Amino acid sequence: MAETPHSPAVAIRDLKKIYRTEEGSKTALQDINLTIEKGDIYGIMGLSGAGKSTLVRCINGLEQFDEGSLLVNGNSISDLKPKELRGLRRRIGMIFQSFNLMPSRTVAGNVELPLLNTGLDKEARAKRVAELLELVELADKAENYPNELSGGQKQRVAIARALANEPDILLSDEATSALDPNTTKSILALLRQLHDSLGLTIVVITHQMSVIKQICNKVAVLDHGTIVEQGRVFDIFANPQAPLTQSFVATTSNLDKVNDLIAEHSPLIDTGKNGILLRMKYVSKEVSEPLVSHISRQFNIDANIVFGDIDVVDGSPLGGLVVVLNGQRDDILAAIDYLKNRNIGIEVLAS
Amino acid sequence: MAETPHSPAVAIRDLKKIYRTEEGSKTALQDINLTIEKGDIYGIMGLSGAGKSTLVRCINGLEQFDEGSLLVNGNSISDLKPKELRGLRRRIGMIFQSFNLMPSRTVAGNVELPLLNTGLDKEARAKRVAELLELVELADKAENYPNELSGGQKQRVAIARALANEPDILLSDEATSALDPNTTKSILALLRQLHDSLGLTIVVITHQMSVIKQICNKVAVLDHGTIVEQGRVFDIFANPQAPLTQSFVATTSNLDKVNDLIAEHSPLIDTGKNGILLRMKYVSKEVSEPLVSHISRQFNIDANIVFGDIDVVDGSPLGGLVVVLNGQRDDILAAIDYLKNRNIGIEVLAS
Amino acid sequence: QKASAKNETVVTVGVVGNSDDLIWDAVQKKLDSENANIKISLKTFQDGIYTNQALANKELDLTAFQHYAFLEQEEKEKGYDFTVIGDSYISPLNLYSKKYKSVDEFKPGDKIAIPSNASNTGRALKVLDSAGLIKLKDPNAASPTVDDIAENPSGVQIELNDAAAIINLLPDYAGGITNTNFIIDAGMKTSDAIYQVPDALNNKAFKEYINVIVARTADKDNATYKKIVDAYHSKEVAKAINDNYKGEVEPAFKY
Amino acid sequence: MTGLLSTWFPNVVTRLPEFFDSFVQTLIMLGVTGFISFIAATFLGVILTITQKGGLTPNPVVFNVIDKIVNLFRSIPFIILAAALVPVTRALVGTAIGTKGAIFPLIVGITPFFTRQIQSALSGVDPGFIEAAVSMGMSTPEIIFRVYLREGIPAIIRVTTITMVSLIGLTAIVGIVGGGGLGDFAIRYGYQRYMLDATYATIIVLVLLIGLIEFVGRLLVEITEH
Amino acid sequence: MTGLLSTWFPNVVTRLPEFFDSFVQTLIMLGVTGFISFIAATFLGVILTITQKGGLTPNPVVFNVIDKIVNLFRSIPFIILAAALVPVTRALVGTAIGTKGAIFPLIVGITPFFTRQIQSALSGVDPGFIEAAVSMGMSTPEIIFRVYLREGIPAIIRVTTITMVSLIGLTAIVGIVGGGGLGDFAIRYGYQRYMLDATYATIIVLVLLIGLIEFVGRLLVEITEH
Ligand SMILES: Nc1ncnc2c1ncn2[C@@H]1O[C@H](COP(=O)(O)OP(=O)(O)OP(=O)(O)O)[C@@H](O)[C@H]1O
Ligand SMILES: Nc1ncnc2c1ncn2[C@@H]1O[C@H](COP(=O)(O)OP(=O)(O)OP(=O)(O)O)[C@@H](O)[C@H]1O
Ligand SMILES: [Mg+2]
Ligand SMILES: [Mg+2]
Repeated sequence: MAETPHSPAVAIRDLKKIYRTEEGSKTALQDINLTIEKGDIYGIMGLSGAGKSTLVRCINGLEQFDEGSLLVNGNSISDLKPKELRGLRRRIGMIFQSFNLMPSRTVAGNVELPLLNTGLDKEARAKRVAELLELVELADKAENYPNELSGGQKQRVAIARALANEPDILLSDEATSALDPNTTKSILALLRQLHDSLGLTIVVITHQMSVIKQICNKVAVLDHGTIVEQGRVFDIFANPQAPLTQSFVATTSNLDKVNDLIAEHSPLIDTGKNGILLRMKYVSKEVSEPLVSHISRQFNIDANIVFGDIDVVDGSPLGGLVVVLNGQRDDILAAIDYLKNRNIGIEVLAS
Repeated sequence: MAETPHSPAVAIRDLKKIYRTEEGSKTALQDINLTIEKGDIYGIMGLSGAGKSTLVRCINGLEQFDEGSLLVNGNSISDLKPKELRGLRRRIGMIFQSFNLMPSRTVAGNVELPLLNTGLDKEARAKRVAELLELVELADKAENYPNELSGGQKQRVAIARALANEPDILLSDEATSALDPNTTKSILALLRQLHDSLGLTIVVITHQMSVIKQICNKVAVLDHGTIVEQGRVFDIFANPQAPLTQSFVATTSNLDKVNDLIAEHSPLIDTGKNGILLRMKYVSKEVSEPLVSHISRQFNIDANIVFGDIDVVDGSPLGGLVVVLNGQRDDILAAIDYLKNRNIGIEVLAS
Repeated sequence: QKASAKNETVVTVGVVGNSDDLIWDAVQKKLDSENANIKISLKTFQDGIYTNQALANKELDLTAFQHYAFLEQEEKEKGYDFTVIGDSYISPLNLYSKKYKSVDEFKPGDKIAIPSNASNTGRALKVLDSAGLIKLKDPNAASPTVDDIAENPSGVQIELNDAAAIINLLPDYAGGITNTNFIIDAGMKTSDAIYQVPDALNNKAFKEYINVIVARTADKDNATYKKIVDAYHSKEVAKAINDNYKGEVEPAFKY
Repeated sequence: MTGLLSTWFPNVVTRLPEFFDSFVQTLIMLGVTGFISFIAATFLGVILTITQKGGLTPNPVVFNVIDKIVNLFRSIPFIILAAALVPVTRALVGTAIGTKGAIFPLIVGITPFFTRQIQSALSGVDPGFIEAAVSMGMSTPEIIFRVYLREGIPAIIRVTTITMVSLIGLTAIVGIVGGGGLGDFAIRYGYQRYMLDATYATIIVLVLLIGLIEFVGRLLVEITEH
Repeated sequence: MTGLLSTWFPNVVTRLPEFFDSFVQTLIMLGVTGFISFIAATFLGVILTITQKGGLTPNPVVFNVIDKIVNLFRSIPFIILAAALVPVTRALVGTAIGTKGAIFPLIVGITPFFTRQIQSALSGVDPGFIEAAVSMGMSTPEIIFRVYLREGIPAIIRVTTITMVSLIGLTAIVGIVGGGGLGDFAIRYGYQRYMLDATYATIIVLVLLIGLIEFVGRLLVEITEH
């Protein structure tokens, strides 16, 4: 296996995958073009059945594809001999949604499993297992069996196991969707830390937008087997293009809830005589100014924040506010112009 | 079965539940006191293994308890004769996380199942099934089998089935945790609509804080088999008391992410010479004023919003902002005093 | 015994195995030639015990598979009330071997297989006694068992086996005793035997091994059955027995 | 064709009507025994399933009695069982011989095995389905018929196929009571009279029959499985 | 005690050494046959599992050949099979009689059934475990030993228990071709010579033996299941 030092972790070109069953064939993936650079944390999202699992399963050769090419670390997965493929798989860790821990083995036994037949002797393996369990903070559970662990603990064992062979790439298929918010948070923190300290490339399938926001730097959106959108997380959240992505992003922000208040004629958004109800959004990465303060002072208006959702993604503020602007009508219009000039997306909802 | 018209939907007093297994006994619930009024949408949250499922399973008598009392519509569950218990169960719909749709029956057949043996004739049943499928927008899938449906569609069938007998109470055990954000949103909207139009009482187990926020009016937090906190959703989100609740609430807001920025010495939160980094939070239901505008004008300071998370829960704004205040040091301090007087929670993070 | 459509009297005869099929064909032919209006219906069993049970239970009219010894033992054990209404033939039970040419060659420890059903076990023991390989307490007693062996001068080991299996297993034993019908079916001859009881038909110890046609005592004088026995005791049937068993089996009746 | 047949299966060809009768007897034994023991085994299997620990209506006494009886009968070699049952058979059906007399011992012989198979088929019904049914307010008989038996259909068909194959083995043994059937045919001619072609012909027909049973079973499973 | 025994089981008490020998023969047949056919069935079961459609290394040819052979042997009534195997048995172990000669036909008779049982036990191993193993870069033999066989242990023990009970039934049949054992004892004395107590004594011992096998089986399952 040749590895060009500067080849991307995963390079997919015109990939097509068809499932052939007795009832007919089903195109699960089509025209997939995707490059995952070393060190990326790449999110993959999409509706159920979009082909997310199929895509990652192609990456480590669990599934064969019909057309196109798929290079991992510069090696074409479909051209490898079985032995080489096994060698490559050792360098790709995979975390399954259902953990797939072996119930007959202890926590330590599960983590040791990928280390058997790698040439390491018993002692070296034990040492590595201990390190890994330390890393996922489960050293005290080494001798427990999987069914004695909580969901989050099982998840950590699965992570430790996936890391056992010091892989270059970690694939995670809906690994946190069934966990409580605390556990999810600590596992994401762990993944982030592994990425930062070991330089891991991570591919994360998830339907939780918060997961993408928290740890990914890039994201691809799958719909019916094709990639409808891909790019940097900030760009996708700030300017989703595909309708599917837009609806996904909409669910992450509470700014759309104002529509419910409008429907209910809530007093919270009463615009009074001159007031205007406004949604303002960050759409470019450069803006970081005290905008509300500026317009309040400069145009002598009151900006009452009804909904706020401003987050820092990839080092830049992202999101927006829903505000009721009150003051002289001319001043308000001037303020809106001012904001538009500062590259803020403005939408007048009611006046 | 006597039903007092003003009895609460569910009244639990000093409930205790012990699982007795060969390895010993395990107290799953203890000192549970909980009243769910008719028309409530009651959220139940807690870590994995806290006893959430056990609690709702006690409500419809799927699980027996050891001590205390549990009244549903004024009837003591543990004193009912089998036949009465079956009658009561028909008035409690349950949605399981795993849907539990019968694979051998069509969508219509699944929804019809609870209607068999209720005295309705074939035609009346068909009519009711059609209505229900209309309600969950699945009329076109009536003759499909469950394994031909997407996750969200299965979920809707499960809801239709749970509603078939026009129950008074709907129990939902982690019904949306494995669904994509769009599907989750539409299912929550459906539940909300059923609540509003049919006056249903709904009990929702979930580990998704967003679900609680979006549809519940009350919530109870379970930890190791006891209720550590319960009350109105707004109060719990605004002023969580138990450490567990606090950590849950913290994950819902991005205001805490500022700590990461502080650790990274991000330029976004650079306070300059005089600036102060501040976290301000709504802690009471009354506040709805253009606070940022006021302080900007009144004290002549700039308030740059770094993180924003303002939501409307139960008709009142909830959440807060992380801002960098810049201006004269005296003015800033005066502004802080002003905010404190407006009943805003203030936390100075850096200066 | 039922009346059939053609106004024939149907007589159900229980037999074990299918070795006698041709003999009964001859009996039927004989009856037909006499216009007796009797139809013999054979009911085949794998095992004699059930056959006798079925006769006692009136599920059969006659049986024709056993010899006196087996009949007596069954009557003793089960209290059946049967009567012999005619002898059929005597089928020799001989000692065969693939290993030895004569009885003298048996060595202590050699295994000899004998049939496992009780009456043939007894008969085989008598054959061994007659051959001088063992000594029975009373060679003339009915149906002796292995417990009745008084002495074992040759030191052979006796093993009980399904009669039909013995021929197949002969290479594994030093010797084996089994019924002649199996010998014929296996394409062997009684002359292949290394020991044959001399003049068995008149030997006191072996008289009880003449095969018989049996009815329930209540029906012993039944005219139809008598006709069947008469037809059996005919020259034609004697010939059929000879043909069927290639002359290895002796008809036990005068014709 | 007949030429080839009589070269290869000389003894069968001359006994073709009997061979055919034996085949019909086998079918009758399989059909009648299969049908009756299916009902008995389903009944017992359901009782065992619902009365077991953690079942729908746990009842240790009923469970243990049936469980132990099933084990007892499974322990008795069939040939001995068949002999011991003769008086009972005669009392019940009037005769202990022939195809008619063979059926009762066959039922007693196969039902314990069948019961265990049905039990394992029912244990494959997702407990979640049962819980859903309970929470709908269904009564125990409703749950048995509308959930256990209905959702268990593919598995029940699968184990019934397996059981029918085992039953063919028993019909061969039951030949000793004059039950007839192909196994008996093979034993009487192939085993007792060393006519190897009778054995081969029997084996061929039985293999085809089993293949047919498995094919029908698989077909039914596919039809009933969604 | 002996008093009671000789009142209730007169014929057994007088043949106690023979009864005991028969018991030992049964144990030997069960032990040796069980061991060898366990290995054979596990081997065949593994091959069927991995070569089936959707298996680890799908191979329709290998799968179909083994699958059809297993069916063929399952179709042959055991008594006929045992008789037909005599020459092969003799060629292989030097004798076709006695306990030694009984073992080969028993192995051939039980292995197809055992194979199907092992196959169904292995099909219970979560495919997710196999996928996890594949994604770790394990080779096929590693997956067989470290995942299939290891995670299948409880189910394998369970089906082995079932198979041993069926095997006891076969040892009774093989008794008639000189295999000995308790079933043969019961047939020779209880059935052929109407000594009912011999039958009862045999049944009691077999029930106890089966109870013991099932007990040990359950114990092993509990030990190996977490
Ligand atoms: N083995 C298979 N045979 C046939 N079709 C399959 C197979 N596996 C998946 N599919 C189909 O391929 C499509 C993509 O499946 P995939 O599992 O990749 O979706 P997914 O995006 O991971 O969905 P989910 O979010 O529900 O896990 C689906 O329509 C699915 O029905
Ligand atoms: N049948 C049972 N026997 C013994 N213990 C049980 C049983 N069911 C649940 N438990 C235990 O009772 C406790 C509460 O379980 P429960 O299923 O109610 O938790 P939960 O809050 O619903 O968790 P999750 O979020 O994982 O569904 C757990 O510790 C669990 O191990
Ligand atoms: Mg998937
Ligand atoms: Mg739960």
